[in-house]
Amino acid sequence: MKVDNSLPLEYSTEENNLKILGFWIFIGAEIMLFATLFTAYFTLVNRTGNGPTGAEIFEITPVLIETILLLTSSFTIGLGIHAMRLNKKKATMGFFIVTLILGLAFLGVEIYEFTHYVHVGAGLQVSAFTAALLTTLGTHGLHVTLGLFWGFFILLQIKKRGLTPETANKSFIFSLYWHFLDIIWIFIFSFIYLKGMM
Amino acid sequence: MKLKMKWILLTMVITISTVLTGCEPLLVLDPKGPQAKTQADDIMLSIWLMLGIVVVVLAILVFVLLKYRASNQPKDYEPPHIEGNHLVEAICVGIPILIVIFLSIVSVKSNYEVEATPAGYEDQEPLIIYASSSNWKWHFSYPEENIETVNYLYIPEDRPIEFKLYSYGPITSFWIPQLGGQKYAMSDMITTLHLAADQPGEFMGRNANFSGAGFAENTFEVTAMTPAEYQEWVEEVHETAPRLTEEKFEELIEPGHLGRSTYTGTHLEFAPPPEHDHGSSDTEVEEDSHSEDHEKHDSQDTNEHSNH
Amino acid sequence: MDFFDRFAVPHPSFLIYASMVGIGLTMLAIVVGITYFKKWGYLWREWITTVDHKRIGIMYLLSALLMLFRGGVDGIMMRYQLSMPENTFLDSQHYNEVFTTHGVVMILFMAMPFIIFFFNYLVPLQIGARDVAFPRLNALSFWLFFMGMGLFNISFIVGGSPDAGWTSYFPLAGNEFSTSVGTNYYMIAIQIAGIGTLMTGINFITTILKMRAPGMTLMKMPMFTWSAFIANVIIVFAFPVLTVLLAMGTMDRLFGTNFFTTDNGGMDMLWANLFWVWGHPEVYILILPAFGLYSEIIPTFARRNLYGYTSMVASMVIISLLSFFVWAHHFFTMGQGPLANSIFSISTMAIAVPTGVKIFNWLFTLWKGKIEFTTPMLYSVLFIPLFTLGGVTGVMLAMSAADYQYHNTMFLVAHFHNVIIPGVVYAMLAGLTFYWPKIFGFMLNERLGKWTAWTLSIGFVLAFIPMYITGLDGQARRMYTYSESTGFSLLNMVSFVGAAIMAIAFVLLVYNIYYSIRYSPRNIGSDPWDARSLEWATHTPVPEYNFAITPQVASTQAFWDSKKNGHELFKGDIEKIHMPNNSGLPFIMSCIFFVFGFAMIFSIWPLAIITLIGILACMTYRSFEKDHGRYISVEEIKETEKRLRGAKNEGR
Amino acid sequence: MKELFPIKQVMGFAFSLVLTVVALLVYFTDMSYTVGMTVLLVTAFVQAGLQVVVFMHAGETKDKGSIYLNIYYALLIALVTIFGTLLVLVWDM
Repeated sequence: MKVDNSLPLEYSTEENNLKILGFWIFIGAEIMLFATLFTAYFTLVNRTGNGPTGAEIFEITPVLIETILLLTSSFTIGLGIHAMRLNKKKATMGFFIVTLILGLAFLGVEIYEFTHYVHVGAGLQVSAFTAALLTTLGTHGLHVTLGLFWGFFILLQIKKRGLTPETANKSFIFSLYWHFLDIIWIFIFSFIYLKGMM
Repeated sequence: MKLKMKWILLTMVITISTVLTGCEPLLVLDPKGPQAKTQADDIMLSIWLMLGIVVVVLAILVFVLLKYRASNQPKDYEPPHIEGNHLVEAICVGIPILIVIFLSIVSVKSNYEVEATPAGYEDQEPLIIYASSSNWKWHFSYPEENIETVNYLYIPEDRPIEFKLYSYGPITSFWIPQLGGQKYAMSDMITTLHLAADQPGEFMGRNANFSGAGFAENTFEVTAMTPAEYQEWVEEVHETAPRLTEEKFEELIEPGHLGRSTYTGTHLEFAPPPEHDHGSSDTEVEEDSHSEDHEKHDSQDTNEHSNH
Repeated sequence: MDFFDRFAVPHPSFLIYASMVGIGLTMLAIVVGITYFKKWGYLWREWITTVDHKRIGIMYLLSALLMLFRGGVDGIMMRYQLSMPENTFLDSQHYNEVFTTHGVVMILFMAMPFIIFFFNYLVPLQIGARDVAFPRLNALSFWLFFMGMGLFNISFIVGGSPDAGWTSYFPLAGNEFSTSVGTNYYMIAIQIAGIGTLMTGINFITTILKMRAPGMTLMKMPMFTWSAFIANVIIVFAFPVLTVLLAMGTMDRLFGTNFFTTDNGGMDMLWANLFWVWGHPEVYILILPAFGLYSEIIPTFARRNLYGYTSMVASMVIISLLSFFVWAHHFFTMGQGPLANSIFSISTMAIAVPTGVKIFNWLFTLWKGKIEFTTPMLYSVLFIPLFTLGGVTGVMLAMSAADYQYHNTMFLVAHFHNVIIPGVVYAMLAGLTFYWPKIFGFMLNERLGKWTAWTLSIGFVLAFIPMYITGLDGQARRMYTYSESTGFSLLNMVSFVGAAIMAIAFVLLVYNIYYSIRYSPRNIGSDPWDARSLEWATHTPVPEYNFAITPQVASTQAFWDSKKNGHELFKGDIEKIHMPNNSGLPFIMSCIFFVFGFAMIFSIWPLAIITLIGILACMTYRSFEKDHGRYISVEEIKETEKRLRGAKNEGR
Repeated sequence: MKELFPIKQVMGFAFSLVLTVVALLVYFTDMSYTVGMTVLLVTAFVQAGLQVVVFMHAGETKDKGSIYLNIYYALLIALVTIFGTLLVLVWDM
């Protein structure tokens, strides 16, 4: 395999370049996936049936905590990639660990939020609005969960195999994924929560 | 071999055109009301225009095929390399654009026509009829006359009619080809269809949207009559028809097929149509009662289904 | 409902029992046959675990042909049922199942794998690449598609087929009105196949963007590769919509949510809307590669370059955008106002312009050519007028006010068959005939091929043109029966005769394959049609690594240049070639997906959870797996080249 | 230690926090629907762009044309789908 040493590790082979571009295209598909969920949400937002409306169930505190957690984790994974490019294995792993912990905390708050919704009578089966809301949030949450596993496995691989073209490539792609989840959260935060509470 | 095929194709074209223009006119192209007339005119216009395009394409194709087939060319002929020509391509884009612009104008104009009170009847008060479908029947409620019919429709000629469509169950589509195009009837909202008949007659009406096992027979008969005859019918119904009770209506909307029947009173009084906005809070109370109502029907429907 | 009751077919009939026996016996015969000839190992090593784009392509082709016959039988059953008024061949429920499966099978499990077969086989060869960008993902795509297809096809013997139409409009497809598991099959099987297709899209976009031979700029790509690129772009942006939509439908059916139900705020129109947000681009996913194939075949047999290359590319790019702007024309009658209808009416008609440009470009490609009527060319020549007819009726349907009369009628059925059959099916058959010698090393019989094309066309005209007329006469689609008094019977009989003739055409195709396997000469060389693009520049059969030396490209028709203008394609020396290793993981993972899908359909939750964990375990295994592929040594390449060149010289 | 915190990314993070605070004004102050939506649209899209450019390094290779085109295309179709659906199902019903 040809390794081009003038480039950062994650771009150093042809295969790595392919993977990064392929992942960007996957992100394009993910944009459409979430756009469809948003479409469903915006269409159904006022169709609350006998259930509560968004303004009745949304709480600003957990949402704000989630936003800060995810924003910070997006920052730390960015630092992780920066450290990786400086070839600092320990620092890279450190930032990865911080990111995963922040992600886990985010997930914890989200689970609290979901139980809260069910508690106040906004469960999945209550109305079209709650179905669309919980499915949109749930899809994002599911992505975060998968991301946590994925990030954890990459962490193990960096620890075991060091910063090689493969692990660097995986880490970079993981960082793209994680930043993308943050972007989606920004839209959820703005157009589901803030718009709903406006 | 090739010639034979051409003859077969030619005979086919002739057969088709005779059927198209033949003895019995096709329902859609035999309009009995202003809306259907607009649509039939649009259809005929587009058929001629499109036929023109097909003929042009066919002519060019036959010409190049005959002229440039290998057996008509010298053995050593080497076809030239031609990248394209801006003028030719501009024409190939320009003419279709002009056709599309023309058809767009026609289309938009007709859109607004078929969505408004039929042309020529704007000054008249429309007759409002609620047409609701249930598996696999049509219920017609005349709130003005306080009459309800099942699977048949009497309408006065020369009067605009505003159909309010909704469904107890799957999406259906209310269609009387000779009076005008169709529109969906759905369970959670009302759609409006403007029609009018400008002559008396009997017309076929049906549900055009697939709605399950009994879909094929989901038809109704439409009779347009003079206002006097219509008035007579209304009076006759009031004298002879039984009153539509809630129990009777529950029975009627159970899945299955029924013949024609007539009642005084409409189901609109005890089973209000879905004329509300799901979101706004001021209608929430009304909505609640309605949803419960719905649930009752639904559970019955489900039972009925599983019994089958 | 009792647990085991769900597995029983709810509306059994003699036909269904007969097919159960037939399927059982066929499966048994296949298993016994493979065991008898001791081919299990061969099958596993060479096919099931393969990551070679050519072999994966062939497996797509086999699936597509299989499904063509399944869907075709459904179609002819429908035509027979309607050939006479009050016919009792099928009852209403069975008819509903038949047209539902006909639609799903033909679009998703016949046309889609057929075009993906062409993507797989041709794109890497046309751009001079060794394989696709992600060979193993490609294998996973295929196996997921295959398992989705398998899952959908067992529906009619286990639990009952879906019966709500291929569009599955809610609330008809909801639990309230579709009580059997049929629609669960629809939701889950298409979901699994759809994930596979989405990954195909990502794979091919990356391949085309990054793996082109040196010198092949975007505007020097062969037209089929361009069409494949655009179609895959549409796949990547349209299929996520389907993923979400099917997930919501599944939740409504299995978890009691209220997206599309009739109460608690559910909105049936949202299903119709999102279905067509995916469904309309899907149509262009099918038709664009077909256009690409015609753009390869017509220049080859007109012995001329493709006229208006730039405008061909531009029109496809415009179509790829516009295809996402028109979906609402599938439900002009849903009650939205004249404003929305007008917008979608105009955008729909606008698509006719780029499509028209393509038709004219093909016509001008014939101009000043030296036209040879081979079988692929015959299909292309028949395609132009027939497809034009389908296209112009499309413009008619786009006029929304008039559409109130066409909607849900046989006119619409006639229209979309009129674009899909001459557009897609002819292209697939033309492409198959055209590329058959490249793939299998011998030609299909030309005389039989032409007979097939003519028979198919006559059958097509007889089967579908009458529907335009009955549609205008008020025959709604999806009616399982009608009465004598409607007057539909004569034309429906004509339709049935046409369908029967089409069936004969497909029998001829099969006979042609059989005949050619037995009698066709094998010494045809690697370029039997005197063609123009890179896929013909390598040997037949194509070696595993496609090209021993990566070709150098300088124009849109590199191979033609090398033959006629002395362009040197293969410069430099042979070097060792890096190839990916075979892997059983895609197959195993897809098998688990199959079981997962089955568990979901029948709501067997413990099994669903176990299989889900299995899928995640496969992904984890993949993440940790170290696989750097392997090298083919220079000696091995030289030996292969010598062997293949020998075969070629013999033929010349 | 300092080299682990590049100024560009730190500034990016600070800026995204500022944008979040601005978006929060919609909740904490009394704005009209139009103003509120404008604020949300601007902050959300600026912040998304920030992530793509600063953190995801979208423009650092020769593939940047493909990557940006991919995102613009996805964005265009996403917006068409959302607003087209709203037009058909909500606004023009």
